[in-house]
Amino acid sequence: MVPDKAAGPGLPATADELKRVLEAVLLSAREPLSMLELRQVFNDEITADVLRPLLDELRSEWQGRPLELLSVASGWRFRTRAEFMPYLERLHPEKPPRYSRAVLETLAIIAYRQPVTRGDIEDIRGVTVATQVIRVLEERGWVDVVGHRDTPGRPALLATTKKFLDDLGLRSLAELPALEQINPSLDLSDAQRQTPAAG
Amino acid sequence: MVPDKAAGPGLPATADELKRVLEAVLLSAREPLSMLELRQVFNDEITADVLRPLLDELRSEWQGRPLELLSVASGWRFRTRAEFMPYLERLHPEKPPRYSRAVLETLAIIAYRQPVTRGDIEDIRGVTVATQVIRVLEERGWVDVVGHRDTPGRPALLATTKKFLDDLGLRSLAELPALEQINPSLDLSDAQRQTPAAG
Amino acid sequence: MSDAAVVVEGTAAAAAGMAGPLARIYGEPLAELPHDLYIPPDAMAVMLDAFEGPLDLLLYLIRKANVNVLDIPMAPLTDQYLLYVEAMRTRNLELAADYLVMAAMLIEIKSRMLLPRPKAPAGDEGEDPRAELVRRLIEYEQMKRAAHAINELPQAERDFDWVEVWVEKTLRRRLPEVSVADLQNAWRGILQQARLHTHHLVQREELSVREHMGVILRRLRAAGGFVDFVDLFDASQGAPVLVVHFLALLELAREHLLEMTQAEVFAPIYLRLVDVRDGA
Repeated sequence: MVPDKAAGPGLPATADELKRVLEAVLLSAREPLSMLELRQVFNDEITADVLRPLLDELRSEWQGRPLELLSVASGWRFRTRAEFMPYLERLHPEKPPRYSRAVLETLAIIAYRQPVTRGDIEDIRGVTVATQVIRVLEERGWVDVVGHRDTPGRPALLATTKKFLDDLGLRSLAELPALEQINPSLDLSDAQRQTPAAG
Repeated sequence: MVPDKAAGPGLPATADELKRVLEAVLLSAREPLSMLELRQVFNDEITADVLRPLLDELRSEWQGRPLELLSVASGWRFRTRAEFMPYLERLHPEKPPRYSRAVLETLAIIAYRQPVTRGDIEDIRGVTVATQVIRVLEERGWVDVVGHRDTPGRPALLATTKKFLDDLGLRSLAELPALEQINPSLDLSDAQRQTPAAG
Repeated sequence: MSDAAVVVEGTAAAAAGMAGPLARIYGEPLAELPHDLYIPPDAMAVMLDAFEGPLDLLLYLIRKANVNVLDIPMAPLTDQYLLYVEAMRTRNLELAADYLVMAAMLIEIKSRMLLPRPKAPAGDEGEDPRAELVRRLIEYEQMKRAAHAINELPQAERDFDWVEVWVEKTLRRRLPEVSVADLQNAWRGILQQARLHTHHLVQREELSVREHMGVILRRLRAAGGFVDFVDLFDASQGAPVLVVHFLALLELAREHLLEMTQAEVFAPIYLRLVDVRDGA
């Protein structure tokens, strides 16, 4: 059989070679890679059932090393471990985004109550939601308009995106922290501890 | 080693910890990191003389792995090894480059009319054939000089190679599709049996 | 809803610089504001900036007083709330409409609390005028905590960086791919240009011969331009190949690309490249 030039290289022969290819591809990818894309790397000739345990092995191999292989909503991707962030930050002159309480509360409402309109958010928070607050979330790519409610004014329905899950290291909304049952008489110290810093 | 977020991390205590920080920083950097920047990661408290051998060790550690640590003009950076490029390309298929019409026509003439001189090719195409065109085909290993015609100037006779057949997935020239005759006067083998095509 | 008296303890009094008195507030109107709900006006401007709105302020007041959300003492809460709103007004702080709307709601609830509650038919307790406020406070607090929890999750760019190792595209030079069809099309292009497509001929046989012409030329060159005729043929290749090979030989001779020489009859036949003859 004459090798087909267009097809590129053949398949790696061993599980270890497969793993090295997965590692190379995941380390250099610009986005998380879905199982579909990972299979594409091998011309769809390796099944997900073969790749999945290899990904788990790869994740174990990186245990205790500076990176960790993460499975998020859009797929698999390597990230740096949190303990190295202080060093990395010294190289980034621009400060990472830290969100105000208004932004965080709006985000939480969209995440847990989606799809919601701006009016819904205002009802829950008891205050007007500034356009800027929603724009911050949209610009980060965490929130987008998924439709319009069929009420007067046809307000936009907001929902969180895949990128929101990816950026928080989550595979699905089900992995969000469970909503706390509010104890009607929590003591003050507890309530204060739970207050995010205003920013 | 969980550095204090606010105060920034202390210095890693051991050479191995230093190396892990270097690794994390280099793996996640978008650009090559200069020695100046690498020192900045440690608040300029580690000298280049300490870091340089650690970088060399790091490079050795990655030998035989999918990435290589390189020292380039602007600093140090990890790079995905070339052998993994074909896999990566499957994720972002790019349009393959194309040969110019001049190259393709020249190749076709050499394939169907070999052995031919550059003059023969020019006669058939009706235009001058740039040296560059033939060089492209020679460099690709698809065409070479098989002799010289015993005419004034002793022009080189060009023919296609075995590599040309391999790369096109042909076992022999006979597998090239039949083609329409061009001109009896240019046909150098009018002694050959010629069968009119059925359709 | 509990009938038991709610004890408001002054746990937060220290923050306000006050001694914390105990105050029995449930069931009897308060003569004066409980100290633990009191915040010095100087601190107020700073504090109001820290509140995300009336619900946040109310929650603060309730939590600070350590009262049960399900059994809010409406009178002191409303009084305290109004005190804040009034303070905001006198300090010319821009008073958000949201705070005023809430003030009206609190006053309404407070006044309804003073009226006898209508009995529900099935023996249930009637709807507590505070029910809607309580529902909103609990939902808001839940979201407030969820926001805090989300903020605690490791976040891209803040707590970690994605890894994207440099890929040097030029490491692998992609060569143009050529297919048989490309060659065919190129040839058609030549034909069209020459306007010479007068007749159509199949040339399979000829191509075989042309391929062998190249093979022979290469053999001759490899051998220094001089080869014994019989060495050129490999009987194991079968008759058809030998015939084509021979035709190629004749074609090369006809095109003066090689010479065949024989010193005498039955002597070995030698093939010689014409371009090597002159020692090129």
